[in-house]
Amino acid sequence: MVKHHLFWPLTFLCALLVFNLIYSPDFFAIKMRDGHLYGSLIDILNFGSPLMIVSIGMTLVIAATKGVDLSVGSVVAISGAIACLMISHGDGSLVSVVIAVGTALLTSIVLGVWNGFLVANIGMQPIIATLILMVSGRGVSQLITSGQIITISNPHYKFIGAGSLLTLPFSIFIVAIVFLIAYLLTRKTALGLFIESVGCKPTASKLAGVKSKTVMFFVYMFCSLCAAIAGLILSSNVSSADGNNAGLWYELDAILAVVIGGTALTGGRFYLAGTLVGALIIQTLTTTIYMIGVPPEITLVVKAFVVLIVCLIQSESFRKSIAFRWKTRHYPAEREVKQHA
Amino acid sequence: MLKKQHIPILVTIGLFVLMFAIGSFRYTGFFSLQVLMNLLIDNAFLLITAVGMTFVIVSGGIDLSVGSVIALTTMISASLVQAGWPPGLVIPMVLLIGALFGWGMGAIIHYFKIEPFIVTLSGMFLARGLCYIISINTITIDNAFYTSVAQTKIRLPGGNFASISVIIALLVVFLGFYIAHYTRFGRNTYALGGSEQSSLLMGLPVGRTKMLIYAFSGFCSALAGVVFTFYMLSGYGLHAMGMELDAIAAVVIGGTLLTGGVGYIVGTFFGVMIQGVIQTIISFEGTLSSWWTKIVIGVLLFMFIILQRLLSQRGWAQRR
Amino acid sequence: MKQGGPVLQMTGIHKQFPGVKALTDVNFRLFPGEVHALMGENGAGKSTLIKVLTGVHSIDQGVVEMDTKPIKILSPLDAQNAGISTVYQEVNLCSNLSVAENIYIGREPRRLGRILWKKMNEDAAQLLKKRMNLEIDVTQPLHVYSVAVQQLVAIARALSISAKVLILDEPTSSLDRGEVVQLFSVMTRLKNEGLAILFVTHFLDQVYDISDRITILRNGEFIGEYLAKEIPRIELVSKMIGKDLELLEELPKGDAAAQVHNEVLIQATDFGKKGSIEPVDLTIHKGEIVGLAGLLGSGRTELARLFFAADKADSGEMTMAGSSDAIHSPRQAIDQGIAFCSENRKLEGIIDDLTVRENIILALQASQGWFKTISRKRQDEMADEYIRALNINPPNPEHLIKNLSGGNQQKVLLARWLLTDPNLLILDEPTRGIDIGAKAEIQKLVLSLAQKGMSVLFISSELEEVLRVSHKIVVLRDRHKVKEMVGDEISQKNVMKAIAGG
Amino acid sequence: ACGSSGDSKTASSTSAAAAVSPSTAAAATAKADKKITMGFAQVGAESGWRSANTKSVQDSAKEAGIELKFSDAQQKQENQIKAIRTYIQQKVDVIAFSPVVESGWDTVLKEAKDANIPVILTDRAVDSKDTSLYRTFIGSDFVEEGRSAGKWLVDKYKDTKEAVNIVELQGTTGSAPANDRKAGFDEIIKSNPNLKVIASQTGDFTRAKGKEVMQAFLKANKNINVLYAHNDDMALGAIQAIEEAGLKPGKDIIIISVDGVKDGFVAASEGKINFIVECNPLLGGQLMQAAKDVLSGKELPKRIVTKEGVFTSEDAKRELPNRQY
Ligand SMILES: Nc1ncnc2c1ncn2[C@@H]1O[C@H](COP(=O)(O)OP(=O)(O)OP(=O)(O)O)[C@@H](O)[C@H]1O
Ligand SMILES: Nc1ncnc2c1ncn2[C@@H]1O[C@H](COP(=O)(O)OP(=O)(O)OP(=O)(O)O)[C@@H](O)[C@H]1O
Ligand SMILES: [Mg+2]
Ligand SMILES: [Mg+2]
Repeated sequence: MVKHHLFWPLTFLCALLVFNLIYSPDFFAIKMRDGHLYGSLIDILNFGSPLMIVSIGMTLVIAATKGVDLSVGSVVAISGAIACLMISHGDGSLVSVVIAVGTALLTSIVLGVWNGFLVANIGMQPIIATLILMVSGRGVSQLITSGQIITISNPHYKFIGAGSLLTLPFSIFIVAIVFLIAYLLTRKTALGLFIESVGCKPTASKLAGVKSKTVMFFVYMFCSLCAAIAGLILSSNVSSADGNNAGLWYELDAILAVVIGGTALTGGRFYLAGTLVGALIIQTLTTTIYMIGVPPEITLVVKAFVVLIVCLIQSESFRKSIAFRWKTRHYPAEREVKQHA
Repeated sequence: MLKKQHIPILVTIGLFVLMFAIGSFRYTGFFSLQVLMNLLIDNAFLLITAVGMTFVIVSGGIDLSVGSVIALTTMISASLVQAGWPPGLVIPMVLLIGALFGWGMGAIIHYFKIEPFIVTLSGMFLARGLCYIISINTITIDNAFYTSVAQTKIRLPGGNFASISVIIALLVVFLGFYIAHYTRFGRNTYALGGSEQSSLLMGLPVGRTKMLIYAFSGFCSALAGVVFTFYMLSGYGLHAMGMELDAIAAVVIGGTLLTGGVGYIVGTFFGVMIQGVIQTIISFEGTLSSWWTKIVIGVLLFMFIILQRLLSQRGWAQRR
Repeated sequence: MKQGGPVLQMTGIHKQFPGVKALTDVNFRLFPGEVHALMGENGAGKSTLIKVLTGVHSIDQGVVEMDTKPIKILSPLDAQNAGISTVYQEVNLCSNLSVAENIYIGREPRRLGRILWKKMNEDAAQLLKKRMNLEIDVTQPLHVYSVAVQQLVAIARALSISAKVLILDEPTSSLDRGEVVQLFSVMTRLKNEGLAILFVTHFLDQVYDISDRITILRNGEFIGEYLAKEIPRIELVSKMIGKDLELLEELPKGDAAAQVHNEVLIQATDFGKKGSIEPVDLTIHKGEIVGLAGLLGSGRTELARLFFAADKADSGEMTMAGSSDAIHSPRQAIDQGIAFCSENRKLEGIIDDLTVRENIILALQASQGWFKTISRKRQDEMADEYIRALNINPPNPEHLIKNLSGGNQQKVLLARWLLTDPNLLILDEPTRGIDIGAKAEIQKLVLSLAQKGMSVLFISSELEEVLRVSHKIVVLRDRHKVKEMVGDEISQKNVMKAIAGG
Repeated sequence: ACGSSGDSKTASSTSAAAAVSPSTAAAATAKADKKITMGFAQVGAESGWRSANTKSVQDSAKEAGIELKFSDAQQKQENQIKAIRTYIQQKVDVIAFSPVVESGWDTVLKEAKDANIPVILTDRAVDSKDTSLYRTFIGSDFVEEGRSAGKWLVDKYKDTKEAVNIVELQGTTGSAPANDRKAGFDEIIKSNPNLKVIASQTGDFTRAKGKEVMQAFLKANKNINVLYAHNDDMALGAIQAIEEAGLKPGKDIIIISVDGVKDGFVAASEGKINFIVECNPLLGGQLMQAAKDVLSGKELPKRIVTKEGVFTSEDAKRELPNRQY
């Protein structure tokens, strides 16, 4: 069981939750309020859902391209901005909301195609290709909102990020659906195999007949779409679109979640469930910091150590070196080879 | 002797010249030595950081902590100098701290086999957090040495001038070039980026090289921090926010592959210059709103990379 | 010849990998001034023995002594410092560095810490010319050269390190006869200078040509140590495989004319690419095995890659019977029923992080697209079928391919392409690094596939092999097609004459 | 109420500018032949407040017939310095900028001074010892804003005996408005030992973060009486969190915020925000006037304080129709 890739991330998540429980005994308390559940755990799931969704998309990008998608934050902002702008001009009916949401999602797919085009067809390095959209996308979202915050009050739209279904926040269901789709697409069709092979060795995969360009297009499109969904949840949760700040630094958190979940940045094998756990760890950590009242000045230091500890615990070499602390001062080359063979 | 692998560099330089020429035709006051000098003055710290970053990226890693280390350096320098420490002690000390910080990250990366991205991300949080622990306010430096270095103008013909930081930055670029091409450490860095496994099997000191690379990057960031301190005459926890992306972008624009093994210090130099020119053009244009600024930066970057690729033909940026 | 004790002695070596016992109580001795062949089937543990010796892997149990003193080697660097110079089985060089650097990196000539590039390049060029008879531009990055050249460079690197022990793990697997002769003359000279050489190969002829002593491994176990002149071939082979084997001398090629259909499968006219292969005319019939013969760098691989559209031809055209679609990418080639098993298995073949099963089904699944997924059950069946047919070891489809021995990786790749049931199978050095038993199996397999109507383009550096299987032989020299022969024309003498340019 | 916009003041100072001494007037007309060019180095577009500020500057420049060279520094001081250098290079007539931070401007301002280009600061001062480096500073005082918020609170609870639990939503850690608004507030509430800040966390000036942090506050602390938010957006996010927790913002929890953007006023007029300290972004008119004055050689005071008001819910209801941003 210790061998399973989810073992250490899950252990850490539990440790974090237990720590919270010790700190504030009613951390696990969940109450019923106005027909929906209310409590810290629910908050973690609710606020963590956009990150979970973006991370799922990011997982596929990292796995297939050995690169990252830096533009997710901007796409988050753009989709929220488009949806809110259209809703603020619309008549507030359900149809107009659906149209607005649809437009936002479609736009994000176009943006994904753009990223995919730059990486797969032009052959740009992923980080630069997506940096272009990261920079200019932020500009586009501000252009859409004219640099202001668009506030809307539309119950249909609000449902996406702040509504509840079966007493649970609706956003959790969106996460479940996105995860399920990603899971089915990659594990029940051959797509997962193709992503892993392209990510591991592009030349060899191409010679084996894998359509690596199509795979890259797909992962960028999917990642953009995920980012857009996250953007809708975020903006709907606060009933407003903030072109300037929505999704700022999201790319870093998403990448962090992916890596904590066990997927290597060097591409190849990926673990969707691990990514979800990674995102939950990050969100729980954030909530913990707020709950126990860490002063903002040292928040970053705390975060730095926690991230390092999570990764150290996952590192086999570290665990071994703890186990025989003084016996093995040397690290045989074997492990290095295993890592990079 | 013109070699195939030098074409991308030449193309990059050519495009830089082209952009500068376009700027000169379009805007009055653009075509002058001083604008060129300002590019160097205003980007000296970025240049220094990017040289360190080039080594890291060539070795197949990445260093996200550079911006924070710069901020930390300004913060430590400012607080110590204001507390009355002599600059002659403070500067070597912060350089040492930077190098040790980098070395520490390198050691974790090497011994515990954790992705550089994550380790240096923690480093980024940590260094930034340490700044806030020192103070969340800005600390102004009014030390005579710092102000005189900051305001010394190196006169050039025609009323133009450069700053001491420019000299430092150019020295670092030269040093980086020398180290990359004429020392074992430099060549080992390239080998490491080509294939870590092969380097190991060829009997290269993989671990030591790796730690040295991150130490060097940390040292460069700290040096950039010193230059930044000259530039700003203050320490502040929010200084150099997001600089890591600028540095990475400069390195990659200069033709270095993020997957490692291929890279050019000269390319990095022009990568920084190109980013500077794009910014200068936008400032000279002076009619763009905040959002259009961002969009245009993206578009210019895009056009540049497309041209660079078209002109240097067969995908040199192709990932293997 | 040998005075005193062994320079290197390994006793009671054990090595366990997760799930695989790679070495069990292995002993090995190496004397100065001898060439010692390490023999065994694919996966017997030869490479592993070498890797534990040089500190790539740690030793679970056992003692290594050098000059009768126990030593601990923790990394290849330690090994190098202890006087052991190694060429590993897969080419382990940095393809982004220049040829000269690959030879000298870590030991560059320096003055005051400054690398003397000029001297290094000159030394490298001279070393390659003198020792390997190879005249290439040493300032070019290594990846522009073919695998064979890379292998020569790796050997040159090892030779240039003045050491007490030289280890060569299958150095000859992609070298042609001339190169091998060249290498052997160098080895003989070094041996006479007192160097101890450990040599791994699957070619029995080479073993008897050069080695003084033979150690045999089977399934990770030590079988015995013999003097080469005292153990006959048959005995050697039966000790290696653990049972008697009737060595196949003559393969039933059958009546070539009767077998080969008159139906043309592929017609290439004026087909070529500037800088890599001059325009070639070639016809491949259905069920025909076309062998490509030539020296290193004669352009065989290049021609094969053009057929698969791995490289793009810039002159002429190739048409496939029954289809008018042009082929622009490997993917289209696969759709048209072409399969290409590359000579560079490390870079262009295996997908390291995937399992054996996934590597086997990859090409078939890719041609079927995303949604026509092969069910897991079918996958397991297919994997098991080929693991059995090709005797892949360990027979576990869920093993990561990067943990397989070199020869077994090659078999997996073969399985990948056989599974797609192509009309034209291009095999570039398919038997590279494969043991004699399996090699015979593969040759038989190729013949039987042809009998069933599959056309094969067969490339091998081992001329005998090409002669044995081919219905038609095309000889390339200096990137030109110089001769094509069929039926009775085919003979070793004729082919050699064409290769040499007579 | 005291929410006069910058424009009304512009009108009054225009008449003042007419009364200039003959010699400077000549210089002014000489300059006036040529259109005035102003280089304006904006911090960025990080908030709605900032965008309104930018728009005000751009619109006023057009109105005043001044050619504006605008650049956006994306919240980075180094970019702002670069932009100022290019303005010097372009030989603009006057340079204006909103410093990201107070420190670090001496070098570039000296260059401007050497090139004889007057500099006007907006929104925030610089801490140079050498005050000749800039002509005037137009803008608000973040510490004062914090004080105003504190004063209202102290006043409100002056008779209360039991402890008042305050939670604080800070702006971006380390940023000047966050530091100063916190400092000013703390300075004042010190006077009443009953007023206790029981939790303080950064909400990055955004609604989403404001909501998230407030939600955690509500779970971790049973008894919150007052919320002090460093800007309206965080307050608006927090209001949502409070409502979702089944409490009444403005009643169960007293809310104080800074800025006075339109959405804030809407919330205040609904009684959800009890007190808003205004921070006026509409500095454009004053800035253009100051530029003209400087170029015509007029002496300007070293500091021009923008008129900024404080609003209770009732004031807000009245003022709401006049809000433009
Ligand atoms: N890193 C590893 N992890 C797990 N198993 C391994 C690893 N390396 C080798 N093995 C296993 O050890 C056994 C011996 O492999 P080795 O490479 O030594 O064979 P070999 O004799 O060199 O064969 P070949 O002739 O095919 O090169 C094989 O069964 C192989 O699968
Ligand atoms: N002996 C050599 N001298 C110089 N260059 C060589 C030599 N051998 C190979 N090369 C280089 O390697 C490249 C690849 O050749 P290619 O792979 O087509 O050869 P091949 O006939 O398949 O032989 P092999 O695969 O056995 O090396 C050639 O283009 C050439 O540049
Ligand atoms: Mg082997
Ligand atoms: Mg070949």
